[in-house]
Amino acid sequence: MAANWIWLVPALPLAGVLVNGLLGRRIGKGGVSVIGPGMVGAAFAVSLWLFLDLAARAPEARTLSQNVYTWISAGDFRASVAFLVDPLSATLMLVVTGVGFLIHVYSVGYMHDEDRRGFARYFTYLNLFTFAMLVLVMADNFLLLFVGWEGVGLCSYLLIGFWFKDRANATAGKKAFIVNRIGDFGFLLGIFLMFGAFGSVAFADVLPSAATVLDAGGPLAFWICLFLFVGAVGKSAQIPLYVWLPDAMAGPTPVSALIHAATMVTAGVYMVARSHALYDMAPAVLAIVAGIGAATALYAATIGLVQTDIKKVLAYSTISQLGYMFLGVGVAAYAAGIFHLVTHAFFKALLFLGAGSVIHALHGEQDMRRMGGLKRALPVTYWTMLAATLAIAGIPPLAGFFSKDEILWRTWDAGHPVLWAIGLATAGLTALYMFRLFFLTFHGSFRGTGEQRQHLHESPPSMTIPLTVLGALSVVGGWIGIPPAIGQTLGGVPNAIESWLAPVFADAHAEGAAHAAGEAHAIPPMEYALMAASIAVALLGILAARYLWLTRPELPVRIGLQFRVAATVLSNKYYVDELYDAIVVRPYNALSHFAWRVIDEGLIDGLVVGGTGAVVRWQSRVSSAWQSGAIPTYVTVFFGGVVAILVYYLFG
Amino acid sequence: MSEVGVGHYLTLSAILFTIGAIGVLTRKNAIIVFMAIEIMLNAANLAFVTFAMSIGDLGGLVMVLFVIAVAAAEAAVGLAIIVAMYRHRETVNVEAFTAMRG
Amino acid sequence: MLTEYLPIVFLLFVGLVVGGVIIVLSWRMGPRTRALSIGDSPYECGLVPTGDARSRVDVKFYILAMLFILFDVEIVFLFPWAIMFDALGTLGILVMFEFLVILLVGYAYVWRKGALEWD
Amino acid sequence: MNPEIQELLVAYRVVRPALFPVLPAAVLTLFGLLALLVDVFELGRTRGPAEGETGTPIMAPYLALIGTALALGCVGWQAARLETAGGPYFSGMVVLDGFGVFLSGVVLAGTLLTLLLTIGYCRRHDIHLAEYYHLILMAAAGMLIMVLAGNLITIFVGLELMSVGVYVLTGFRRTRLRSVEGALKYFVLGAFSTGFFLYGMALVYGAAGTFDLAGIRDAVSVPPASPVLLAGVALLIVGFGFKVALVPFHMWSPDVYQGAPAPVTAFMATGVKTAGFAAFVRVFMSTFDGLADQWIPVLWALAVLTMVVGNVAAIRQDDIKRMLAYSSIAHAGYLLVALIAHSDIGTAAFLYYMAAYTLMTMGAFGIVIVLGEKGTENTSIERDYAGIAWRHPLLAAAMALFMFSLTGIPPTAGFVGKFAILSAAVNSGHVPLAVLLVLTSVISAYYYLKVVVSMYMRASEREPIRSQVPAMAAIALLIAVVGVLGLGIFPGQWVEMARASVVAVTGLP
Repeated sequence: MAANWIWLVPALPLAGVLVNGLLGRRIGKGGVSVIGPGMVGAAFAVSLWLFLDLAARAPEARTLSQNVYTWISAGDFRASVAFLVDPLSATLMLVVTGVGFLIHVYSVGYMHDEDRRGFARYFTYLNLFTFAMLVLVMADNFLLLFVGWEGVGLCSYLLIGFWFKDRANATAGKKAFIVNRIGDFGFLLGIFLMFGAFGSVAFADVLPSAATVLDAGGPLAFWICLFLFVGAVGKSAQIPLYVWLPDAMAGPTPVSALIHAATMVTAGVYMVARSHALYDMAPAVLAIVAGIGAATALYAATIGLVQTDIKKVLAYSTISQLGYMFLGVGVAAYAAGIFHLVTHAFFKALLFLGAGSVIHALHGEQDMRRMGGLKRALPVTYWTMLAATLAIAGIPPLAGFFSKDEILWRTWDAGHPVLWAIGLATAGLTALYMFRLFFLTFHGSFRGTGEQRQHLHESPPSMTIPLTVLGALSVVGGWIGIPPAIGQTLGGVPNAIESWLAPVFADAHAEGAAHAAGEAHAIPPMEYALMAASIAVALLGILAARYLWLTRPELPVRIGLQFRVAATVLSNKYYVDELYDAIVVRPYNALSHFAWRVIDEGLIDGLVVGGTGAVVRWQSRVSSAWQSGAIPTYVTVFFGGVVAILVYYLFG
Repeated sequence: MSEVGVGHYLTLSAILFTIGAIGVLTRKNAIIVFMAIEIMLNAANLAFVTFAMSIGDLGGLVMVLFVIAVAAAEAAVGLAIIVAMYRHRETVNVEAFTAMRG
Repeated sequence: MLTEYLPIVFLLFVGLVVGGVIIVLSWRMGPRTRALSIGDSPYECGLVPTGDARSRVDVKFYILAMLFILFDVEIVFLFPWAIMFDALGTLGILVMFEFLVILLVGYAYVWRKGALEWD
Repeated sequence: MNPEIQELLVAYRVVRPALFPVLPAAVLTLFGLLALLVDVFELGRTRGPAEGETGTPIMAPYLALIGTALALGCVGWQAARLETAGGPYFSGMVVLDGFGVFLSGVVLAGTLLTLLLTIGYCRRHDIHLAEYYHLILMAAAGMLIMVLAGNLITIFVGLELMSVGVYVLTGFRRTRLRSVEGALKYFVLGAFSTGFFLYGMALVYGAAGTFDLAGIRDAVSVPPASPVLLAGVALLIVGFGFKVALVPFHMWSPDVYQGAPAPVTAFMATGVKTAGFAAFVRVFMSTFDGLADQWIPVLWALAVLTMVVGNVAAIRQDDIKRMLAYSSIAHAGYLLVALIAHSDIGTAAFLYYMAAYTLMTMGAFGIVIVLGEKGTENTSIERDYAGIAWRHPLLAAAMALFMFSLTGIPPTAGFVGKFAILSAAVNSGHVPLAVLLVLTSVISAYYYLKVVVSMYMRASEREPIRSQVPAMAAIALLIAVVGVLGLGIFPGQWVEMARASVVAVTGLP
């Protein structure tokens, strides 16, 4: 029976943790490079087996579960270490172990300069992360999910600060951890409220009875869902708790790929999708989810446009794409959100790994202003990055197109034209900033030092093979979710992922369920129109990027400089450009800079994160001012306490 | 009112206790502070005895024996600590000892 | 019957409050007198001490005095037993024996540490 | 047979069953006295290097260890025989119930770990006095008496036995100003609080007519409560509040924790707190059960203050002992929430948390102790803990684990404990308190993390700490690590045990 072997999936990476952690220095870098990726690979194999086992069953029977042991049992309260494998978690397991395996392999090449100890430590953390992430997606109750949730946060923190000689890294790690604690605070409260309402935290008890226990739109449903969403906002870096993610780029690049792009940050999306039965009872919260998702998507994209650090661009891009996913689940298109999660895992991991390859070739250079023309030196990186960039830009038939378009269409279909418009604008921006990155890095002329030019080299096979595999996935990965609008014209290609996930989301909106099941359904012509619009916008973005950063590379630079009006009027040729600058580019750049410098760094970072810290520190000073060290003060405070209590009792 | 009753003893006890507590609050000399604490303990003893006699229960008297013994032990320890303090700072002013604060 | 004692509780309370308030006020509002003020002098009432207050008495005296208090006070437990000696019987003897053994350990400690030697 | 001997035998038969509940305390006392005697007669002591210099006590530490281990064994025996245990013992002065036995185990575990850590510490810092071990054992005996007390007199005697011992231990390094200053502060405030505590007892005695906890419960169960009784309850809250360091009766604890020798600090943070809370919970959960409406609001306010002040003030600290002092204040606030829940679930959560808290605090202090060097304890988080992870990877990893557990991150004991308290609070309808608990835990992440950040992510700018971990300290740390993880990952049977243990408290005779 497959169900008896579920525990193997998390246990294998855990075994990796133990071996690498305890014996890492003894078995050497060779041993660690086998154990670290090998355990994750084995977990992938088991996951695949479980997936096939599920797929062989009837759709209603696609649930496996295994109770390992009862973790906490206190009175009515029970929480088990129990795993649940259903279509949703199986999908996530494949992503976590599959993409995780590739990134582990890549890391062997990327981290080869580390000494024995650092190498073992790195893989210990990476294995531990994989274990925690698997616990998160396989948990059969909210509390165990929370355990994984905290675990991945912890590993993220450890890995961000991996190169801890650098003080900035340590601060970044701490920031990530503390911002996440704020989110966790919400999550935990949500779990408590849920326990109060349902008397259980197991998915099997809570989710099916959500409709009977909670009033649709009632306050209880509202607060439970809102608190859970606060947790998701923290973990998935949405407004206003996204500030930690750009800073988290201080960690090694494969870590950014695995944790801060492909898996951990999507945990919030998974959690909302997993508890969709609750969210369906709280339409107001769903609206908030969609609104925050759309706002984050647009906002982060605008910031991404003016970043010069290659990883920072990708970080803001990740925030933006996560916004898309929340937009998807926010309009109750859960399957679409998960679909985008999957494709995003492919192409964003690839983008990060590609960026890592570039950084590796340039010996740590991350500033795109000192790159350029790397196409020839790094052919594999170039072509795979091209695939990923096209995929994220939403060019058919690559992966990103299908998932993004599905979200946009479902947003429109659910009656949110404004959110749709924001999503569309973001799609254009995405193409723009991603191709900016692409052109600045690979095209044009090399702008680095002569020494760097000498040492340019393609990465070793351990790095290029994962790139290639992910490149292939970025191309074909979207085909698992071909919408009926296209599928029917192609001769009845089904929307595989929606029907696969249908049993999980079956009790979502009836209309959605019918949609998901892929039943013959009149395709509104509007869908084609919207699809065309998003392709057009993406192409426009690419062309604009090409014009701005390839054809006229001096232009964006000059935009930032003080402009001499007289000189520009002289040239007719520049006249159009000027107009364009004045009307579009300059205000836009100003806005982007405003968003980045003022809102991001000043308001959110300074005021929310720093301000909270300042208030707490001030409080701390006040509290310890009483602690004067002198006994009379202590006696007086003590006495004040006595008097206060007596006053309460005798006069209260 | 000519008879001295329970109320009188308790009043005396309360007054003693207050004197002791205020002594702790106002005095700076560690030894006097300590003496004030002893006054508080003895005020409690007086209350124990009074209640014991008015209730007709021996428990209060037993308690007093324990309090006396404990107070003696505390006195020994307390004086030793004060002497040790004096060796460091040549003073027994309780305000003089603020090496640790915050 | 307890309400009869209510005034006492209030007395206790009012005494604590009035005293406390005055102290807090004077502590907060009054001038700061640091260490080594008049509050440290042997006679705070203003009597000028004659001679050196620190004329040393041998510390052994204090040790002996403290030891005397300790062992002396333990006698309080012997009095009730002595009064009820007959009624408590053998069990009483046993318990009191155990009590004395512990005291004896203390005594042995004091003796071996040399606290009883005057030189 | 000689009639006298026969009489003795009869007396023995009377005494023997009564001894059963106090057996662990008796064993501790016996070994404590033995340790003192053996040393004072210069048995089992090395000769000093020169004439007139003292040598090192050899036997005293082992006698103390053996005594504690035996006492722990006795507690195990008590636990096994709990169901058949009769009573009342000593006319109800002592009660033997699951609650008491569980906490006896916690206290003794803390004592054992303290001793294991102390031995290396004393060697390193040249403390060659057997009195140290004697005092720890006597204080532990006092704690056990408090934990099993069924009478206010017993509580008082246990409390004082414990306190007097700890006053001396605090000032044990008498050549160091801070140690003595800590002792003075602890002593003055402790004696002051004893005054209030005693007066409170007197008032309760006057209102109820007895010191017996069960008797008081019967006497006060008839409303309305008289002002005399309420004033007594108020003063008892003050007395207990001082011992467990609740705000605003906490002012002594940062200074005392910082000044005391590190193992003594650990002992105070765990043993004293456990014993204080044991009596606190027993008195308020059982004796003043009927007055719950009267004391819950006061404790509620104290819990809020304690959690906020403890956590907030900890942020500024650089001295790790002081930081842990504030942290232990904060934890007292969490434990108080369990008491406020005023339910069986709450009491079970309290028991579980007490065990978890003892292990993780002991562990954290254990690391502090082994990182000390001769002459200095190395307690600056910024300076001394920077870059520890390089030189002492295992110690740093263990410390990180304890810090995470204190923060309440799964899967550690601290998380399960906090979770149990939270669910008890929510169950009893104290949602605002639960929210505050979570919120202040978020704040606490900041300062616990500061230690981890310093260890792992700062370069050391001082001479590397040369510290060998003594074998016994290593054992203690291993116990703490295994305990923290074990209680976190497999809490099942412990939670079960805690639940089983509370039945007797609320249904006190």
